[in-house]
Amino acid sequence: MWQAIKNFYHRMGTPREFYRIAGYWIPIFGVCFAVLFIVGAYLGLVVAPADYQQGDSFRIIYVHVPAAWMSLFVYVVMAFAGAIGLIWRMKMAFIVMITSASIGATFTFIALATGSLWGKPTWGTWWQWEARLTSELVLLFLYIGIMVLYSAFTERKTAEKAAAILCIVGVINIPIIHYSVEWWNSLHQGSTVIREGGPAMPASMLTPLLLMALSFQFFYGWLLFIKARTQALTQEQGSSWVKQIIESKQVK
Amino acid sequence: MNDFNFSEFIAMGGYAKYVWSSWALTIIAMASLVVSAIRKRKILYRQYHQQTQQSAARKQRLARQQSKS
Amino acid sequence: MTAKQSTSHFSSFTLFLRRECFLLWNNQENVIQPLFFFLITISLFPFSLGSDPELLKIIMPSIAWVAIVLAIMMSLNSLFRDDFEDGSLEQWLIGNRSLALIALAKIMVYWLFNGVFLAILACIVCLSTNISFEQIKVLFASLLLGTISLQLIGGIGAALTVTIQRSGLLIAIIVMPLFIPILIFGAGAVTRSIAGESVAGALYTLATLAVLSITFAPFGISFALRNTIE
Amino acid sequence: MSVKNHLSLESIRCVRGDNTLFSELSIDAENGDLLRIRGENGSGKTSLLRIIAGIALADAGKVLWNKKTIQESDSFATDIAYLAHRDGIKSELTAIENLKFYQQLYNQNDTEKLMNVLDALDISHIYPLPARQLSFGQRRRLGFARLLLSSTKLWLLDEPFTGIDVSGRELLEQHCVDFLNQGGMIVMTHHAELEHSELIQREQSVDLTSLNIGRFQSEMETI
Repeated sequence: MWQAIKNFYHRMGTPREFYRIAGYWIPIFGVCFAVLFIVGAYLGLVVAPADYQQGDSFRIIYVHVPAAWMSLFVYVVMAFAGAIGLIWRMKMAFIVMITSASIGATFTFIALATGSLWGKPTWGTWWQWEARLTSELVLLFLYIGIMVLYSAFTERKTAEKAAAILCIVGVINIPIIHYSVEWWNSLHQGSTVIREGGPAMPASMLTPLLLMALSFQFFYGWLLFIKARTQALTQEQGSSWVKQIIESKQVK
Repeated sequence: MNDFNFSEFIAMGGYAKYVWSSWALTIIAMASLVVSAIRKRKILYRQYHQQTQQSAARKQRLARQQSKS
Repeated sequence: MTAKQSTSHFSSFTLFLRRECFLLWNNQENVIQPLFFFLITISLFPFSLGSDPELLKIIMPSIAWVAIVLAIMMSLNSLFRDDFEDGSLEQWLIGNRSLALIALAKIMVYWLFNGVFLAILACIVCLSTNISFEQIKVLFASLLLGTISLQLIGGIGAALTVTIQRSGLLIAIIVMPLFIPILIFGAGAVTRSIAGESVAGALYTLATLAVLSITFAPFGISFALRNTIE
Repeated sequence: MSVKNHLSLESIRCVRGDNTLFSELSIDAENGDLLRIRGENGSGKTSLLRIIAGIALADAGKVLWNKKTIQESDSFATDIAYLAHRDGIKSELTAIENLKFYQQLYNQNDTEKLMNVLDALDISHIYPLPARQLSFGQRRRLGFARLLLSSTKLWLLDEPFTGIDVSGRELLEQHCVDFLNQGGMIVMTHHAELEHSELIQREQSVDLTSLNIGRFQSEMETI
């Protein structure tokens, strides 16, 4: 069993193998994302009962919470990919890390924007220095830091290593940041805990949330494989398998 | 879904602005990611195509020079 | 590490400490610039907030904290820059002598000249708002502890960007999210002391952050240096 | 210097950006060898030196020092000295302080040896001056003095003679030859021929430009 994982792991490491395996999974992820998104959206927007307190405005949760969850998930995936890249010097790991940076940053932006859009009806202000939203803002700065650092280097290989190191330092700091923001929040306005998608939600409200979260996961997988394949091709332009693939694609 | 009526659905209990704008924003952001990914692919193919043409042209020029000299 | 090697590690640590003090003593603009930057930023606020002593009494210490974070962010650029430019950083990379110890020595000296002086200056400036001596003590303690982690975590940012020209702003962007917990607990300790509540919690957390950065940041710095100097 | 030292490079490959500078480079060197690396600018001479010094990491292949890779062998760090374009001289410190610092780094500290090294390179008149006021040639000799001070077995010299006057070159070359004859090893990147090449035991040279594989032909498959 361990041997199977190891050689799968090594096979995924080489760009050519990754290209082939990714090619197999892209349509599958794409279809799963589309189906789950449509079903989740339908259930969330139409079927789920309105919240007794917030009325229909709570339906923003079906976009806000999955995006916030994905922004953290993508950052952790980047940190792991960076660590693998640094330790085993695996090109594909760095490619996965760098290509998911823009996806993660977009998810953070979505979480922030929908958070403030949701804040207007419930708290009356566009921006509320609430613990979760503030940590989301800091996470956005972490993403920006990585992307700016990566683009500052001329030599791609050093840029990847520097970005990986910053990503690992960042992921170690995320719990510290979260804890300090919670403490800071309780310091200034006491706890204005708003009931968000906690377990107290009835099933009819919770299932769309899980479906949407899953659909965002598939979206991330789908888009990551597409972008990583393109990046792999651009980086491996010298080798023959890239010529072969591009020629065969152009004929199509 | 018997009592579904369209206009009420759009009104979203008075919060139409917020709900629809946040959903629209999410979809637009995700779509922009997909578009940029596909655009990058196109650039790669076009760039590759140009390079192969250039190197082919250069080879012909060299061949012609050799045949002349 | 064999005994001989460990003594040589420690001796090279003290050697670097002395050398770094000597070097900083020679080109003092690395020390003076952050102090002036701090003075400038902190003296701008009364002009914008008005001179009402009650308001300044409450706000000045927290502004001092922000000004110090900015001053340190600005001073990080020159931390490894001169050693990289004249090639001595490469000489240290060659030996497998522990780069972490060298980085720790360097940053301890920078902290001694930058961090402590900034903290003293901040206390003097905050005296102008005649807050009680008790609060000055809390401010001084939080600044001392805070600047340790600021310098060390900032050192990682400096190490990552040592090969990039004009990387002043770039370092600020990179380290800003990492500085937020330190700023929160530092300024938090000060605001709680002004409000009269107990500051032990915040100061203890600052101390833990300082200890954490002393133990882990130097290895981060040496790993970053080894990987970005190619 | 009876100890036999052995430096070997196994199929080193160096890529910068998308351009493969050189690959499948394998060389062996023994005591007393002078290995000269030639090639035009940008053909990767300095990168190869930095790979041997262990500062940079080769894209493929290994560097072995006495049969152990340089990362594993603990003696490698104290056996080599690297003189780069940037000579590692602090301009605020005086010449003596610079050298004293490096001496203490190699944990020796007899100033007597330091003085006669300066005499040997006839830069003893400059020792009180801060390095800032030294000319380029003087700084190069100061860098060279650092090599002579350290009891190393392998010298990695990056264009050691550029910017040095004729008499200076003569002197430095003589020191290189003495070092080689005492069983040292030198890897040097340098354009012009050496005057004293007849005295050198074994001289190999590698021309990187011939190994330079352009952008599209590299067939290597790396993880």
